[in-house]
Amino acid sequence: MNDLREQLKEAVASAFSQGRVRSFVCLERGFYPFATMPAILHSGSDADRVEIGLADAPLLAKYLLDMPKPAGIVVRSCDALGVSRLIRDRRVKREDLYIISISCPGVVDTAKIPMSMHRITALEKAGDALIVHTALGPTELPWSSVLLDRCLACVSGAASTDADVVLDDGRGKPPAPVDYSEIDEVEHMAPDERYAMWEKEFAKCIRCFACRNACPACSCRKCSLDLPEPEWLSRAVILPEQFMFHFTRAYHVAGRCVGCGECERACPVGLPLMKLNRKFTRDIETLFGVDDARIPRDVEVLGTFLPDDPEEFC
Amino acid sequence: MIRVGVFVCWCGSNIAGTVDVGKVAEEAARIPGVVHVEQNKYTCSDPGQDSIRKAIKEHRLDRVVVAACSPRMHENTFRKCAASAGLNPYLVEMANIREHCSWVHSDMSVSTPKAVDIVRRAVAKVKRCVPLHPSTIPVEKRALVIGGGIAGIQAALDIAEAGYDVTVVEREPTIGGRMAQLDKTFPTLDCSSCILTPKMVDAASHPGIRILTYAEVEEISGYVGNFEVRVRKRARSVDEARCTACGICILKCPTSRDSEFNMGLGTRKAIYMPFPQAVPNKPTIDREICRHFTAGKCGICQKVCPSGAVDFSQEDQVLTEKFGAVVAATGATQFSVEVYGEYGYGRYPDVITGLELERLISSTGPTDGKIRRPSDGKIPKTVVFIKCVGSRDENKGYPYCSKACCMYTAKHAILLKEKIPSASAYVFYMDVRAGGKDYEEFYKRSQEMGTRYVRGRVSRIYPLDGKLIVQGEDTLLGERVEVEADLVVLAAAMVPQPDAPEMARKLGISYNQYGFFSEAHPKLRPVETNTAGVFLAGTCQGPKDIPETVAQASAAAAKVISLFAKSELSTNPNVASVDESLCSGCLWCSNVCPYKAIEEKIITERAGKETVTRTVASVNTGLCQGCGACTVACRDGAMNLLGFTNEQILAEVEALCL
Amino acid sequence: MGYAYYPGCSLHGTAKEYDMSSRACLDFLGIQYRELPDWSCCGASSAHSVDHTLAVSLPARNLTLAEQMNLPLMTPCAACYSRLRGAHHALRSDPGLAKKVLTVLGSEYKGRYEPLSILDVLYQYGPEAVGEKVTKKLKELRVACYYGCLLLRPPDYAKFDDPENPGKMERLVETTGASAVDWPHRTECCGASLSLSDTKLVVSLATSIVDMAVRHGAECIVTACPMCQANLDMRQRGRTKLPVYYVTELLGLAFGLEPKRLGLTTHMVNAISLLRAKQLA
Amino acid sequence: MLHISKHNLLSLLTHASSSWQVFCPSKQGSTVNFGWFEGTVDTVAIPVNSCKGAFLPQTEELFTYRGTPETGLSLTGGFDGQKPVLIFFARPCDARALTLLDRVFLEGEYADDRYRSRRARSVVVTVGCKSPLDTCFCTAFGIGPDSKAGSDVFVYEDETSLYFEPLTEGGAGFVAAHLAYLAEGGTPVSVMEELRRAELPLAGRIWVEGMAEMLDSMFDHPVWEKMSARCRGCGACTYLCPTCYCFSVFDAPRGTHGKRYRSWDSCQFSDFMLMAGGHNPRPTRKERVRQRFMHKFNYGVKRQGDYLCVGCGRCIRACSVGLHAASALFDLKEAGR
Amino acid sequence: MKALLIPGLARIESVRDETAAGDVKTFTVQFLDEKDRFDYMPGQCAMLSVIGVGECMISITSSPTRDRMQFSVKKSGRVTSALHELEAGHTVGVRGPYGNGFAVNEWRNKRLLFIAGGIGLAPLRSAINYCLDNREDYGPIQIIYGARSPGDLCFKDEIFKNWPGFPETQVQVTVDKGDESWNGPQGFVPSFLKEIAPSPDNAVAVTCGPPIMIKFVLQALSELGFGDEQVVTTLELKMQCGVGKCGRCNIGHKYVCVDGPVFTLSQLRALPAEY
Amino acid sequence: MSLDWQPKIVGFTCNWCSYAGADLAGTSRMSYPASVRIIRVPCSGRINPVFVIRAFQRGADGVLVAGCHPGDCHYSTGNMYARRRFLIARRFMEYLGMDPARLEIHWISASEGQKFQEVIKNMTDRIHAMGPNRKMREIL
Repeated sequence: MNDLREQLKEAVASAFSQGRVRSFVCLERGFYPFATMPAILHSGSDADRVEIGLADAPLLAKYLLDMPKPAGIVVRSCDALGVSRLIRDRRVKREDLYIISISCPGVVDTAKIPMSMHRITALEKAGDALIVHTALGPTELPWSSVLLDRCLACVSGAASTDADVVLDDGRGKPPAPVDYSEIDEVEHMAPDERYAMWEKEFAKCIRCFACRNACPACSCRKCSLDLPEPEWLSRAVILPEQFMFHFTRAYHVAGRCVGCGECERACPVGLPLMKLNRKFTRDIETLFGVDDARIPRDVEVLGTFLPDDPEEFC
Repeated sequence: MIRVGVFVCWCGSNIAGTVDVGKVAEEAARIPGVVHVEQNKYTCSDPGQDSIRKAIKEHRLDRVVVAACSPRMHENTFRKCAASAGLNPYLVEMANIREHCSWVHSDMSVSTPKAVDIVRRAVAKVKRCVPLHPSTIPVEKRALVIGGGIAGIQAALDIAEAGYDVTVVEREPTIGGRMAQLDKTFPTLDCSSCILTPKMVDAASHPGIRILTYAEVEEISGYVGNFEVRVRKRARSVDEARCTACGICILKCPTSRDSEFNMGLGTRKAIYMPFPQAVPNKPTIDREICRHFTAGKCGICQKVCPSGAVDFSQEDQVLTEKFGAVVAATGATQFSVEVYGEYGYGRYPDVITGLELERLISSTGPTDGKIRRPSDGKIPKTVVFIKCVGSRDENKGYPYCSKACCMYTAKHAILLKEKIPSASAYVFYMDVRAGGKDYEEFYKRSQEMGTRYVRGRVSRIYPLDGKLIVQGEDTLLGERVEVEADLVVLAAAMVPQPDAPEMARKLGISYNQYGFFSEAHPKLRPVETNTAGVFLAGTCQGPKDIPETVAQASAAAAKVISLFAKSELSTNPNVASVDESLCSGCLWCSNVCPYKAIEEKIITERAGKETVTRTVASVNTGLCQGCGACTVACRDGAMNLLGFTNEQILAEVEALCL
Repeated sequence: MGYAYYPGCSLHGTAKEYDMSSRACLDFLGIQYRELPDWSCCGASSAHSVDHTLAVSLPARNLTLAEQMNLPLMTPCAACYSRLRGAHHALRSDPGLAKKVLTVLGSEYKGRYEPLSILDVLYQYGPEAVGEKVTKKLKELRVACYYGCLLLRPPDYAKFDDPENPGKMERLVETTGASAVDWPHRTECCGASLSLSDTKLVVSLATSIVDMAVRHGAECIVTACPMCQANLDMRQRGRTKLPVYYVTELLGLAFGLEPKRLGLTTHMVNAISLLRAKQLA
Repeated sequence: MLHISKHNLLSLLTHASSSWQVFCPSKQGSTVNFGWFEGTVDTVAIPVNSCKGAFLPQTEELFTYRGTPETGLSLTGGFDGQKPVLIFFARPCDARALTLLDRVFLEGEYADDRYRSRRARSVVVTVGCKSPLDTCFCTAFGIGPDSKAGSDVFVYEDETSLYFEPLTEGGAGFVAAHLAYLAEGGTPVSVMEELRRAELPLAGRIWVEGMAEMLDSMFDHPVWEKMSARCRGCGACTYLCPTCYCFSVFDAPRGTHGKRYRSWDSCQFSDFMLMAGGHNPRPTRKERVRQRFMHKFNYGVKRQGDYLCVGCGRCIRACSVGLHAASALFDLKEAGR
Repeated sequence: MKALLIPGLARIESVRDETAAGDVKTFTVQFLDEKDRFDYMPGQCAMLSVIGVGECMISITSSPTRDRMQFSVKKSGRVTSALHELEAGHTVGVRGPYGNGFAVNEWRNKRLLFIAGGIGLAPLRSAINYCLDNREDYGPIQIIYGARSPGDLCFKDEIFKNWPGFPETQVQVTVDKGDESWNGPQGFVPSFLKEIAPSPDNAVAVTCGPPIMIKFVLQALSELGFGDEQVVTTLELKMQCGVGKCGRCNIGHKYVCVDGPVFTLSQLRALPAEY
Repeated sequence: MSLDWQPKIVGFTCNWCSYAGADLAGTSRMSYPASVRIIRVPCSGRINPVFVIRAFQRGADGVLVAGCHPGDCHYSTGNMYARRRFLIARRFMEYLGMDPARLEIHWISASEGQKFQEVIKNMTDRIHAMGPNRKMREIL
């Protein structure tokens, strides 16, 4: 791990020294010693701040939008998909980017560390375990039990190859099997039951737009949902508008969602947003024969068609 | 200030009979924005229209709703009426309370509130209408015909006769197309060359027609009246101006290959003319095999040419020109019958296709018109014809009927009998389709001449002792049939050119699941496409025979001529429009545009203290047909469709749900 | 990676030599395989014509077992191949049926792998690569490759090769140095399924197939189906009798394996004498 | 002290809900949220949201109108007080936050009638925080696990029971109304002791003394740039904050009738200050992040006399990129040195 | 208790076009219900509603010394555009009064200098009329007014006819660019002001107009020797509640809606330069 | 629910086929329930699934989306995109708990007046049996 971090620091520093970038987005140590947060660097001398991100690492792709170009970024495979998304949406140009991809064993979700473990002082990965150091001493947890949901559906923990620098220590998480069972579960419910479930979930939504703002597929200069005219979405946080919001948000990323789950991670009230996104992803895969709809493509799934698309209407 | 006038039409009793028109008028008056309501017996009549004009002036109306019949019926009428009163015609909206209401509901207690809802919708929409202005575009009065077969030749001749310049682009070294390969034509058994070659010469010598052979259309941009076309004229390596077509070069050329014109049944030289009557009557060097080009040796042709016309250094020419209309006449090709493994085409030389037989029958063909089987040159005694090879077969070919095969097989059988009276002909068929003037009689004639028609399919052909054993089934008798044949002729289906989809994309037109170009409407607009200014002629649109092809070519020409008869075209103002301040420039909209009407545009703007450039979508209003697919693809809400804006549709939804 | 090997009932009975030669070839080529543990009948015999759910459930059970091993299922038997493909196809295209079968089997079949014939496996290995392993060229042996029905039909799902003009078996056979004759009856039905109920008809079918092979100069017939092999071997009544080999037997010979290990001694029409005459065994 | 066995708590709340609108934490999917009582209550977790929504609902209707400006209008649906609000199981920070909101909505020339009428007869039942989270730093603002400011009843919780200590007349009224559920006797001394001793791990890192004064001179400090660089511009922090109160007013017309609403708004949204002509006085995240923290730690002190932060740590939990009050206080302190 | 955010309904008595372009209209309104009526002081504002569209803060342009309440509104956004659609007889919502207003009592006996640009005259007009109606309480009144073009000048009756008729009252009007009808001065207000060079002695300068004009007027005034305490301006920011609750219109810790909109320059200097 | 309750169906139809089909039903005097109110758009490709949600929000009991048969689009491919969009959008609405019978998508050509009539009849019957829609609907 340390090796990777050293390599990464060096790579970032040299990106600056070679004049390849004007800015660089990466992770740095957060307020809590074991968590990381995004940092935008403007000089090679800041490279020492770079962290790999063991826990609660936010995804960085979207920061590229506002950064001075050429801009550098450190990506793991999930973030690489986000960057790819932005490139295909023509929000950034590949030639303006300097991408360092790293392999990733998964990222710890500190919320999954049982509540009993207050006073965490440090986290440490040791083989297939996470060692949680607290005031009361260390505890070992199985690695897979504490990973972010997105890591459990990871495309591949290996460093992505469409990068200017590839740093792979071979410890990347193996690809996760595709599992849509939670979608099945919802589908098996009766319509009224489903509606009641979503009603309850959406009632929690405070419309803070954290999901949208975190999403690499939601990169419009101005979100249509913010427009006063036409008013697609009322500012009233009432149930019909919650359905409107969540339908539209998910529909706008349908076929474009990279499955990074950052929306869900960003949601402060714990809405199962990936259950919405992945429904679209799954349907797109099964209806349109798309193989892993999370991977950004040159032509969007909804931007094309096949003459013999399934005919459910008549 | 929005001042809407609502005109509720009685349509005699058509509306008033089942809708309480008075009540509708009363309710309409309560809709916010409505300042004037009146009823008319017949709003579309002169007095009705007068009352609209009067009301527009008297009540200072700036929006008009006519609650009457379908907009498909009278929208134009009322738009013109409003325009004559000085109101922008796009500030008129119709409420269809006849077709959608009075005629389908007899109970006044339900039809009246529905009519009110419909009016409310129309008012909600019209309040958000803005004046729209059609723009005019000039028309470049030159036509491009792609394809120099009989369709292209006919279209070019007709257009040129009307006085407009035409350019024909043909990718082969000569015009003439498929028809030039045919020996005789059904049902009259005219000699194909005899009727085609004069037309070829006419076209070549017409002052209004320019023929570019050995040339291909590379790119088409622009829109009706203003297409910009890039054509690559491949290097012939022969200076056409100098060449006298003496043919000595061909004679002396040491290299040869299978002749495409003769369907591989004969050979041609590296410097060649596809056939003696080729137009232009100048040879072409096939650089793929010419030893000068492949090995840097030879050069005999150059040495023997008396006029010094052979020019190895010639290069492709790329021409970019403007045209006002395009006729696609790119033709069709023959189904690859190899997929019918049971027929053994490709493995057994004596299994041939209909077009190959044409060349064997033709006096200009490799056998000088003697029917000899390819394997050993023997005169066949028994010939089996198999129809529907690749057509009407969903499993291996295409489900459609290839249309011309029944007749050409009948023709082949007749010609066989004429050439080899002792020969016997068997035709395996599914149905005989002989719809056409004198067609049935022609088919009868082939039967009367002794052709045996066997209704059934052939399951297998295999060689045995110098014969071809044709195993099949006679479904009328319910028996297995086995014929020992000398020659088997497969009536291969007509299929689109392999690059038809690519051509369709260049033209911005659609094509069906097989690759035939789609007409705008199968009944009413059979030669137009959905791209204005692009017309279709011949088999590129679907299988057809020569008379049909020629008729369609003339029809396409008529369309071109009527387009050129106008000096300017006015565009539909209901087109897509981009709010650049919202556009993120993903250009997803351009993906779904069937007309290639959305382009990338770089704009420069102030952002804070900096000047930045960014990409936005930009609609070419000449190309846009106003379908609105782009608006839904646009997540930003930057793309809108004038006349059907998001604001309008949302307002309509709301008005209907009140 | 590797394959789950499904011999099926025939290969444990009448077609033991096919099993022997298949395993011998696979071993020789170093292709990894494991016999599907606890496999059951594919239902080709009669079940498939009795009850549709059963007809799918029987092969589905084997398919599911293989899927649980995360391996594609491979079988030498053309009849098994046909049933497995049929079930695979039906389950993937008919969710209602899949649900029914699920209740029968208790575990879900996701259909991640297409079931394969041993010929597919050899083909995936590559004819060239197979050819490189040949140590003993079967020179001057003229072979009629006989596909029969089950490998090719119905083409919606069986389709091992072009149903009307197949050629994959020829390519494999020719890697041994033998020459494959072009003959018309490669895909004719031998009538095996009526072998007991209408023996007369079957005899005439089998005889005409073998005769046609003879007329086209073949010295032997090669097949990949235990039904065809048994039927042709037993029911040919022509003037010239041709030995009927399994593909794997010929390949095995070319790999230099012992004829005995390949089961060549158990044929009805003497399978060794031709080889002896050609000095191949 | 009056106490109730935890088993009986639901019956008490059910009874209370006949005369109060009960606002309490309950499990909603994967999280525990404050919300109107619907038969369940969670007494353990600190809810992700605050209880401000009971008095300042996220969206409330101001009036319904009928008619149009052209034809004449009538407005209806003015607010009339419903049942009083009972906040059940606020935390000391929540209770304290309410007193800060009170200063905004109740004091000065313009009191907010709706807020006032909801607040007027409300009872805030606060539970002592026995196990503060890693994100808690209320002590920085002089609050602690046993602070009683803003509470009407204080509750001590031991393993089996809840002990009710009424602090105000309203609180006493509430307790009196539920005597049937309460048993007399006992003082949870050990719990009280535990609360006094409860440690907040963040306490040592956060320092607010003099922060307001220090910020006076930091308006143009580059630290804002650095802090805001990672902000995603969502409103999670402000919406979950117990002391944030910004709102907007807007209409929802439906033909000839409609409603006017007010809804929470967030100073972190890019269109929060966007003017009709397109000018935005706070054009970038820097200005918006600065506004947020200046409001909390400087303007608030000047206008309301106190920091508009109670150290509840909700923004810490809400922010996906670690831009929260605690980190801000830390960074500002570093920068202001 | 009076509901805080609920407007009173008022009838539009009349609508007057102020400018040639029709982008500024003056609405005279009358409350439908007497209990909604409120008293106000010059410089105060009210929230004007087009019910169904929204609200916006508009300064009251009439003087409390005259009976009808008036608002002059420039069409700029959704609400003001909707307002411009309304005619006499239509209904609007009005709530107020909000803001501090001008310190007209402190101005007594001082020389008053009003400097306005375009629609910026609207709030000043209230104060001007108030002072003119109490003419004896105030010193000389000088009004310097400018607009982009002659057609953009508002309240033409008053600036050209009414106000110059008052004693010791001077109205000087300039336009950025004249036309054939214009024979008065041309040029921007700040330079016009410097030309006129009014004396700062015992004076209060009140200015309102487009931000860029205000910026240079303030400079000019300070060059002319006006102290920060002598200079008064009014500010405008996005507002939703008008009563210091919605948390929007603050500059530093001051809310424009309740602490303003009228600020002296010295007050402004104590606030951050940005928002 | 009163007996004479009539569902409110908002119909989005393309101008060239389905609107014309409805016109044909009219000219052929094919009566059907007065439940449907049509919004005319140029092409089914113009119909944003969000419009459908808006209709449900505002009180529609059912929504009909109708366009030319795939392959017959006046704009050649608009309905192909519509088909893709609504394939997933409709499934998604179902996933959110909306009863599938409330959103129907049909291909109705200009010559299919009778089909239009049948679609409206059937849809009205089905929705009538279900009663007014309450899901996603705002209460005023």
